Amino acid sequence: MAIFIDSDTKLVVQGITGRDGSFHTTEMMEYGTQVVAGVTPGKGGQTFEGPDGASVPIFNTMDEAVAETGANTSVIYVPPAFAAGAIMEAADSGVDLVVAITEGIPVLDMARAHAFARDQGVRVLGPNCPGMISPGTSKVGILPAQIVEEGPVGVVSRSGTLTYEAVFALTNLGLGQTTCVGIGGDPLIGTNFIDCLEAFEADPDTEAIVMIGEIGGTDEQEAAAYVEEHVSKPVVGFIAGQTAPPGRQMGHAGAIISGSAGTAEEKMKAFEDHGIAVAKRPVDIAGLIQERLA
Amino acid sequence: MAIFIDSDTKLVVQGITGRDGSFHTTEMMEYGTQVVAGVTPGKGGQTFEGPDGASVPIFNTMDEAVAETGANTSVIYVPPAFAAGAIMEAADSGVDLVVAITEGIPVLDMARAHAFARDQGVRVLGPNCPGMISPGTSKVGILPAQIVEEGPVGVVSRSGTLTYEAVFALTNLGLGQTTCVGIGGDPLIGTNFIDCLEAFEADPDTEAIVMIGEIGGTDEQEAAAYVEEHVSKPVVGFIAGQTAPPGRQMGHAGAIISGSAGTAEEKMKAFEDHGIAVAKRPVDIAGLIQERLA
Amino acid sequence: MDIHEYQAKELFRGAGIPVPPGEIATTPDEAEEIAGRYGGMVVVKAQVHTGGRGKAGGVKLAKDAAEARAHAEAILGMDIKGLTVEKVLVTPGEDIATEAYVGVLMDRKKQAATFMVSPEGGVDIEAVAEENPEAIRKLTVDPRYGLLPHQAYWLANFLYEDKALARQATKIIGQLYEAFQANGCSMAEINPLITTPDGELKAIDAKVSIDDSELFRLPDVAAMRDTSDEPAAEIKAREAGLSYVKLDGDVGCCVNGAGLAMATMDLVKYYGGEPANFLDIGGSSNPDKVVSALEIITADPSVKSILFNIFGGITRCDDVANGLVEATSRIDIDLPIVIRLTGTNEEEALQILEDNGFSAYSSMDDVVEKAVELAKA
Amino acid sequence: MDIHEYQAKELFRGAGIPVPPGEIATTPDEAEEIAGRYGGMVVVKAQVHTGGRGKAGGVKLAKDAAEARAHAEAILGMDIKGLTVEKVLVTPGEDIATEAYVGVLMDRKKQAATFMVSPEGGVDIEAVAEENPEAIRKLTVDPRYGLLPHQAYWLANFLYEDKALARQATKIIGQLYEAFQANGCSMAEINPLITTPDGELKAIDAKVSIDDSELFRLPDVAAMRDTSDEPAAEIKAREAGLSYVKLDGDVGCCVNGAGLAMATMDLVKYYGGEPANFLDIGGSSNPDKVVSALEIITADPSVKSILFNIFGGITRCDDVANGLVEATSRIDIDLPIVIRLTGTNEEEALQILEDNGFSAYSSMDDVVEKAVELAKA
Repeated sequence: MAIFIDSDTKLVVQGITGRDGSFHTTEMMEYGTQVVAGVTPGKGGQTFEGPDGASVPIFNTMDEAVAETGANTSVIYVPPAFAAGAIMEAADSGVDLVVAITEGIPVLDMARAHAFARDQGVRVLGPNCPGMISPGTSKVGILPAQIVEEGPVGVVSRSGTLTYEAVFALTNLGLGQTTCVGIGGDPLIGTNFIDCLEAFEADPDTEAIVMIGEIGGTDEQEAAAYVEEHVSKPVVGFIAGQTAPPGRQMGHAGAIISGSAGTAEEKMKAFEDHGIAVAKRPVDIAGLIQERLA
Repeated sequence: MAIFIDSDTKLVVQGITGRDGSFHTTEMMEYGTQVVAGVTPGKGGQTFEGPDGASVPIFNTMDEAVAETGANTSVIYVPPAFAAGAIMEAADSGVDLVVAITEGIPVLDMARAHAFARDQGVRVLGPNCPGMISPGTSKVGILPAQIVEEGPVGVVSRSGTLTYEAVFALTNLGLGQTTCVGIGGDPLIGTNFIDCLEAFEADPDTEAIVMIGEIGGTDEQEAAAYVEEHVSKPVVGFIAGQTAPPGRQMGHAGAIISGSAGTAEEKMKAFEDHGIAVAKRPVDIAGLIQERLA
Repeated sequence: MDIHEYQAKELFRGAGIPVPPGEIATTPDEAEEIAGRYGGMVVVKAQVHTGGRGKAGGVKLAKDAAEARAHAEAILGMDIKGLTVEKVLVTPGEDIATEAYVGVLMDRKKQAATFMVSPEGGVDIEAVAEENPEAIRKLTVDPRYGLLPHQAYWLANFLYEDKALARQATKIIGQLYEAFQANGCSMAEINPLITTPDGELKAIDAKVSIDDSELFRLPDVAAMRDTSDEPAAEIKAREAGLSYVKLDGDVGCCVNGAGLAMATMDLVKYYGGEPANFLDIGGSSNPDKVVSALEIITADPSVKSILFNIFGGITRCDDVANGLVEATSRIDIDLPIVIRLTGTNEEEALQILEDNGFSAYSSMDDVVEKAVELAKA
Repeated sequence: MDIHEYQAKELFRGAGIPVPPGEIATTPDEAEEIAGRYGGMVVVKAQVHTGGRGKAGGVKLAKDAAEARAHAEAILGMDIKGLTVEKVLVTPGEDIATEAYVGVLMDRKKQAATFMVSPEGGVDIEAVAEENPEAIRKLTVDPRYGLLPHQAYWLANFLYEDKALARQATKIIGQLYEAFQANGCSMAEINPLITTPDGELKAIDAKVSIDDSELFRLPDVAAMRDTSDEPAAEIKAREAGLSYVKLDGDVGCCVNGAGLAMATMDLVKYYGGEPANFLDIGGSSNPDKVVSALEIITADPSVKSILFNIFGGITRCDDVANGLVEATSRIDIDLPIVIRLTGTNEEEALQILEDNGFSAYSSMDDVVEKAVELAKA
């Protein structure tokens, strides 16, 4: 078992003919993800040549792609100017889940796109996220497949490479993962910590959860309160950005301390107050999980 | 019992200081409607002097009016340019029901206002409607009170004076009404025949239903199909506009035969096909009801 | 309010839609002059508020200015479905590779603007809808979001397989939606939207209806009203705040309320007569309105009897009766008038009418029967 | 991107918000000339990207042109929170009856623009929110509908009891929302919005932040970027596509990924060191980026050691190692560099680094500890 994606995931790649889209489509297909269709307006009728002679039909619209292939998930590698439109097209097409990798989508566009997806009852992951991977079954996005392993730990994180660090440490200790989810570093994201915690709590195969946050916003604080009330499984947390100065954006558009709000201290305190073990260093995450699964 | 309004209705009048608003507020108060507040931006703090020394506080905003008085219904006598805005303000304020009397609201404004009200879960009656009356308890709108009588007949109609005609005939035969609802003559209306039929069916005091339609659109046809499937009480129907030429708007913005669609013949046939007794003349409505209640 | 093709094209141009040039002529001379300036083939098109102009001979291709003049001569003054052609549009002839249909109208059931597009353009879309519904793609626009880019493309993609054409059509569909919104339309259509042999899209015919309720805030659009082919009575009625539609019968009807007015017409028919008009005087008892109503009805030479049907609700019947008396004292009417007044203050009203020599009834059926009888007398 | 007060005022004027006139001076002469033209009292205001200008002495009232000159002389070149004042805004003094606060920002939790208004203007709104929260009214704007008229009025009505003032404020709030949307803002505020003794509303201070992701489609707004008070290193980093923030420590950090970069800085602190910077080189192994990163880090005189922390995922470690070798061959660096490379093709990468004389680590903790130790040496 896993959350959000698994062996039933039938994926459409929006922007499949672009540089990133084509590269990661091959990677996903190599991992075993069922990539059933690609969409690039104006390239309908062509095919994408994947690894091992596999080929993927390309459609002009999501509507056609879903009608022809029964796809249930979409991943978006579309340039920022068109990405919010692509998310809305996906949300309108009948898929249940839209994973938006694109970085740099205008926030005002995303406010509309998130509202639209909510109205359609469609889950959006991201944008500006690395996607997710359910080891052994499916990978949607850009997370490196070679560092993951099947196992009992659910991982949810706002950052990319820091997640790799944590996952790699888990794998090295023999602690595999049910699903690793990168929720993204943008100010407005479609799936937050609480959504993932709820799903991991409901997933019978997940035995412990790693939650990796960073400065900016209050998602981690709310997630901590949620954990205390609704999550029975052990949760280990980490917050990046203790040394970040206020008012400066640290790479991610959402990683910024506004006034005195959104500091790492505040978030770590919230974790501790609500019974979440806080790792001081990334390397400690795996150890704390190991203790709790012993 | 009655539908939509009764002795628990606590009404705010939007546009209470206008010519129509003030006149009909007095009429409604005289009938016994609990008019608890008025709203006119910029006139907050004043009072409206009603009949018999009763006075009604005026507020600048619906938000204040509802907060201060616990109003649950609003009626709108606001000029067309501002009426859609007033409907949205009402829908946003916590009332459950908004009765929009104003005629001539731009249809594009109403498309947005209806969507907004739906999003807030608020019922809109109208616009361009005479409102409704539950004899003996409450009147909201401009229906003349002196022609109604308490009794077992529910009346729903797209037109004003034609409804008076039918109601008057009912009253003259000793057939009183639970509620008389004028759903309005605009192309886009918030409450349609089916909504009213559903409510009358659920209302234990309503024993028979009069449904008065006119040319234009397909509401009557859909209502007829609904009656056959969901309404156990006898329904008598009437359609105005058998002699109306196609393509010409007959007074009401919504009363227009487009191409060959929306004719009186089509609607009368739908009534007959679905077991609704069709009155040939307005005066026959009361007789047909009497037969069915005998 | 319907506007003419050339006006609709102006609105479309304003939204950026590619529309060929065109000018209006009211005389054959003007048509010849315009055609001469364009050079080559032109189309001369009657500007009247009705469909079916082509079938009626109101649209003609001319190979040169002389022929354009001849066509204009034939078309100007022509009667199309009861409307006299006062103006023709002269526009260059276009090479047509394909014709499509693109339209948007307010859908009552969906409560939102709805697009219909079809690769079968240049023909009646209702006929296509009936005979070949799969040749039509429909899309309802959520008013909360407006037309989204992928929706416009989805429609365009149904019209054109070619990538470049689909891209142009996407843009045009977006512009049509903009024009629809900005001008308070209840309907806006391009029929046909053509492709030229060198792959350009052009809107060569345009049809637009405006929601009357929008006109107060759109003075430029309101100024497009052309009353030249509208019956004088309807213009007068609109100016007096009345709602009037001329019909073919001889019983003049004056009623308060649109539903009751239609029911009254129907009852005239039921009793073997034919209504001469629809006329809703509204809720007011203002004598000026009653005067205007009587003037309009009596100006119709086919009217043989006049029937008033008033249900006084909020309006007091005695007020209406006084209005009626005052109105009839202001104008001379030698047609029989029968009146039904009921509702609030009915008694007083009937007394006023009798005192002034009017037949007054309290039943709608009685008054209609009487009016029909008088019209036949 | 933050823009200056005078630029924010330009955007506000474009949306119709009443903003008093004002001109920019970069010399005392200019300030005197502008003040002379306005006549009477003027305000001389430092234009820097930070709050608290008033407290720092960067905003001064002048009774005449001579005093304006003197103030400009004092303010130009002044250091406010580490930023040098290069420009002052000279604007006529206003008679102030009341001061209010009106602001709108993107609310992360509500995922929508959210207004805050308060009749307590001219002060820090965060302080008001803490000390007197009932003096603030908030409203979230549904992006599907935009700001509705009744919502703008509801906010305005909280600020002013007077009908005429509330009406003006309703309009200004609508215009502020328009400016917010049209210019891709993440924050826009008027603080204070004043009333004059004769009942006029004016925005006498303005603050706007632009969402960086909007700049590609808003060239006019993008052109407002003022790098004059921005550290050269940050300008260079942005141009090279790097994300760089200068800090106070001595361990230069170069990391792929923002989260990992922050975690690396935190680990430097954990091991007793102080990070000199945040630097995210992104997912690319392009040697040009590595060169730029090294140039930026080595240009900081306080840096004592350089730490690379790369987690190769999609990026192959051997590519990065080659990039690093190439980069260091292009520029001379006499600081110690320690490198951690792990993930895809780690073995090959470590070999490349060793062959070129670099210390290579596979654990993040080891490399950070070493970098701290080297910085202290």
